[in-house]
Amino acid sequence: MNLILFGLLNIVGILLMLVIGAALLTWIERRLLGFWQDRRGPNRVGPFGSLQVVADMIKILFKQDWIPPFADPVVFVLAPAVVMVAALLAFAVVPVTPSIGIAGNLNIGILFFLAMTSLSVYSVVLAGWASNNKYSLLGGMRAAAQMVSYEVFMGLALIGVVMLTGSFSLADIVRAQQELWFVVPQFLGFIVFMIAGIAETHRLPFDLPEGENELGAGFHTEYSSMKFGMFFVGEYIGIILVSAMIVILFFGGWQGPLLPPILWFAIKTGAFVGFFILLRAALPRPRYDQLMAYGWKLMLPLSLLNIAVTGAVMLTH
Amino acid sequence: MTTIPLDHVLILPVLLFALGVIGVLVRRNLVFILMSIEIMLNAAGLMFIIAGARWGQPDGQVMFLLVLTLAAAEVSVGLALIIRIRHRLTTLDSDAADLLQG
Amino acid sequence: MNATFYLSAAIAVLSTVLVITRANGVHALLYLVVSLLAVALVFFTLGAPFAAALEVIVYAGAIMVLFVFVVMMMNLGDAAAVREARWMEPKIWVGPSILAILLTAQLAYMLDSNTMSQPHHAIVPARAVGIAMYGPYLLCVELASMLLLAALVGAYRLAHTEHGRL
Amino acid sequence: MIHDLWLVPAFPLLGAAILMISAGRLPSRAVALVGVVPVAVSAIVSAIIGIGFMAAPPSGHAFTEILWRWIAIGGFRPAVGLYLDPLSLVMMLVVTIVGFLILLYSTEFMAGDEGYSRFFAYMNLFVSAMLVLLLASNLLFLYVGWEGVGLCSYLLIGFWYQDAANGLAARKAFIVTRIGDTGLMIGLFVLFTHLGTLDIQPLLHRAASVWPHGSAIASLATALLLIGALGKSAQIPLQTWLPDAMAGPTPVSALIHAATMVTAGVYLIARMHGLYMLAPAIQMTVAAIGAATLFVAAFAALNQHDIKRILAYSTVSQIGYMFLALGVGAWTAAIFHFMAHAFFKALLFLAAGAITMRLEHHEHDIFRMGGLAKKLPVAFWSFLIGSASLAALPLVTAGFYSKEMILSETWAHGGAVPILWAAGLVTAFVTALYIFRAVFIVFFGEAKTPIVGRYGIRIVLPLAVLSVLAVIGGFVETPNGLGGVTIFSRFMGSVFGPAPLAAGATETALLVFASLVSLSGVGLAWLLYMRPAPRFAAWTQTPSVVAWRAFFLSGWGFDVVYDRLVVRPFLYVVRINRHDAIDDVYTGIAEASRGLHRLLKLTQTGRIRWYAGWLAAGSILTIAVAVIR
Repeated sequence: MNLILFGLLNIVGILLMLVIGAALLTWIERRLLGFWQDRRGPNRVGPFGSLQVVADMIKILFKQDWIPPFADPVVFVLAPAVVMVAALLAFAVVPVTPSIGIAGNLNIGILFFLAMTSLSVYSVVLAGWASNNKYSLLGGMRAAAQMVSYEVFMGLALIGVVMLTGSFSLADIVRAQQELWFVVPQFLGFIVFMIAGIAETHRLPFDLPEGENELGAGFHTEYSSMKFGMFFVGEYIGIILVSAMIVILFFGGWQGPLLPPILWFAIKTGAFVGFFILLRAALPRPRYDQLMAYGWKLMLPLSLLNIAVTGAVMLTH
Repeated sequence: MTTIPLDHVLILPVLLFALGVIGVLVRRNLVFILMSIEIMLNAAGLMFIIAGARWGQPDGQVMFLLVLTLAAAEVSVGLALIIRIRHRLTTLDSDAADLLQG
Repeated sequence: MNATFYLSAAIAVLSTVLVITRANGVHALLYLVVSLLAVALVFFTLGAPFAAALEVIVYAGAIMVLFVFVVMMMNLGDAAAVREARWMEPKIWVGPSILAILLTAQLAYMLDSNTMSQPHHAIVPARAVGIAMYGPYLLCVELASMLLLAALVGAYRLAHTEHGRL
Repeated sequence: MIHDLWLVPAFPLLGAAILMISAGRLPSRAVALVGVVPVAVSAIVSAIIGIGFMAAPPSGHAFTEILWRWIAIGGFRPAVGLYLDPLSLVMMLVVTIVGFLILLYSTEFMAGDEGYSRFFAYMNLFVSAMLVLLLASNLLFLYVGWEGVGLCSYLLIGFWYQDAANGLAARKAFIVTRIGDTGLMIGLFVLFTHLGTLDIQPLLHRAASVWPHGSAIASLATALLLIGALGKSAQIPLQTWLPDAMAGPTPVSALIHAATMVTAGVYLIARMHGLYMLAPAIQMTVAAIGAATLFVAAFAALNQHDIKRILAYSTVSQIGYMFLALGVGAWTAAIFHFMAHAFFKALLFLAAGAITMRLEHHEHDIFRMGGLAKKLPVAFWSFLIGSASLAALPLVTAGFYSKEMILSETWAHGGAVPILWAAGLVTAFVTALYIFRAVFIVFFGEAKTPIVGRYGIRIVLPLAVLSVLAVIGGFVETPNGLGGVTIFSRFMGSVFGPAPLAAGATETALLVFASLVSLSGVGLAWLLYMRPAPRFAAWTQTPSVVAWRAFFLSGWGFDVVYDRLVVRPFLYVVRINRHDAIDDVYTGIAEASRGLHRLLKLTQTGRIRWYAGWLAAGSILTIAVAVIR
């Protein structure tokens, strides 16, 4: 009974943490962008504008929940749900600490993570299609091609880690980094995984599915109210997820001296979230064909090279 | 582990396969035909998995992986063909693509 | 676990039925995705987690996305769905349904007549699958890779435009 | 010198090759030179070899030279070899000498002809092939020569191929002789399968030791060889081609269809006489066929209008004598008659040619000639000498001695067959009658056709030489009652064994009797054609006689019978089978498959769902079978 209670507590806790964290991120991002762009950002509501999140929430919830008449209603509603579900489900296998985490020891943890990210494609694609709007459709198609492509490299980049650990379980991977973070032996894998992660979450500079200057707002042009909010929040959960995965796979997860594991995990993850926001501030958006060529002609060979080198090194040892 | 009666497990792929057959035969749209074929392939894969599970051997899953590979190859070529047919015949009606009739 | 199996099996069958009856391509595809996810769950209950994960990643996450992509690219619109609905007359369903029922009956009879002992759904871990694949099934893996390469070349050539025309 | 035997066939072959390669571009003088000289050289070489042979016979009175192995397949190792014994020596001498004379004659006779070069090419090739046939030590090599002469015969009969009739005659000759050749070939197969060799001398020895006297297999082999001989030598029932073969130029008729090639059958039987002695029934058949042929052909000759056809039937008849002689075992007599016949028949043909070439339009019909004795003395005297020899006028002609020998030996052969002897005797009478009928009609009476041109030395000389030979050729062998010269039979003794001698008194009686028969034939001809009685003229016009004459004119209707029995049924079958009845089976199969294809095509709708449906139905059926089983 205790076990079930503990499990439930874990689930609820992580969900809450995620949602709150994601909501907070909207504020943090704007503040950070303001900082890097030499302006203030939201600073009126609450101390340092920290209640801006609440204000946004109230505003967004009270917007009219409008479904365009030309849209496919069922799919239109389904799409924002998928993004949340997929991202949240993926967190099920994330071991925050040895004790905190829903199924951190799942023996196919990485595969589950990949499965969920691959499902998240549907949200964008279906949103684009259901809006029945050519810009949205173009955005959806871009998303489909982009995410399916980068999913390949993401998976391949993980293979090196799996090879070193000998397990798909994320907890095992973290434990295997007691001596040395995998970022050192798997630097190529880390780079590829991080870039693929950005593409998967279609964050800048790879936010071509949205592409405000070309496609309006891309796949979520027609969305309003909390459905738009779910895309918004889903994107931030995605960022947290990718950051968490980077930390777990390449930066030793919860491990670290002195501080408790959960703090280490939070610090590391926060750093990568910040890095993602920095990327948004620093880099311009490439063209769509550049993105695809970059993926297939650079990332794929790199990840294959990584696997080959890793395998060769492992065989020689 | 739990035990589900094998007969109950086995009926699932059979049903899926039969549904796939119906789909192939009924649908005129090439995309739907391809989808139905996917259903049938998936049913076959499921059968492999069941067999593998029955004996507790990895062979079933290996065969499923090969089926998966086959499905991927088949879909990529099939969809490319469908795109070509669409451009050529301006329709996806499989009955329109009857140039091979005797 | 038993309940999970029966539930997901029911979902799989139901959604498959919906797949072959939908007029709208994207809806059908979505039901197919649901069906595949349900089947993946069945895999999981049968003790094949590796296959279950791959079912989701490759089937639902890649192959079906490819389908969606193509359907979206063709962007058939409502007219196509209407025509598709018109094609699905009852009389068209009769023959194939009889065939399918016959097939089901036969297979069910055959499977039932094989008196097998109760299964012991032991979990077959990914490691075992990997060892089997790169051990006795190495040749199959090579063949599969050849197949994929051929499909890659073939699909590229087939969908390749020359002077902007297909 | 005897080792240079191969030169004898080689020279004419060389001549033929030169003429063929030059393809008619040589000037006619050069053609004449190339055409005649090789044969002349062959004749000289033959003569030298012959003298050497007679002066110092090689051991066993035979000389064998293997030139090279032709092929070697297991035990089948036919040699290209030459075999010279008195038989082939005599034949070789006759062929080369007569051939040379005829070719010399031809240089003038054929002058101005379009195919002058072609003619000499064929003739040289023929002489070469004939010599191969005669000298071959091996039946397969012999067969090469056999077919070679057949080919040349075909080419020369159809020499003036612009006229369709000539081509048809050539084809007829080729086809009819081909029937015989087939028999010969099968005969060779039989001989090889049973005796394991085709080399003539070993084969004869082996046959004599392996096959019992009168055995069935010996009969079979000899019968098959006989069929070949019948075809080549124009004996009943394959005689019909020879009269038509007169379509060729006259020298061709003289050389091929009188003097040499047609006697190839005689030579074959004589060469294989060892085999025939093992099969008395077949040997008797040879005699019977010979007797029938000589009788039939003589009557056919009696009613011909065309001078060459008279001579053609006469040839058939005379070869019938040779067959008769072979059939009764008078091998030497047969060869003796061959030699005499070669001289006088070549003489007759050349004389006939000398007549026709001087007549306007090359007239061949004897009833449109007449009174030529004074105008064409050379032709007259040579034709007369030839006729006398053919009619076997006593004492002074070669034909007399050779025919006497045959008749006396036929008589001596036994009382069981007096009918053969009677046929020979009656035919001797008819022979004298028909040939002097021709002589009287052609050379006496009124002239009906104008004469043109004149003779050159190349025509006169061969006629003169052959006239002499036709007279003195018989003096090498005379009956007991007339000096008893036995040069020829002694010479041939090494091949055929000593000739049986007829009882003196009977022989003399027969001699006198036969002489009287010949003379009476001449006399009857004189009565009927020199001083035609009105009653005779009326008698010839009575319906029954007219019918008989028409019957004889057509050569006893053999052509008609063959036309009805063979040609028409064959053509009928061919007509029915125009679309090939056997083919119908295959076209039927094709049609059936086409029909099935049409049925199957209905299933080929091009609609993939149907294919999938059939596939599913088939699978379900298969599973059903599996389940029910």
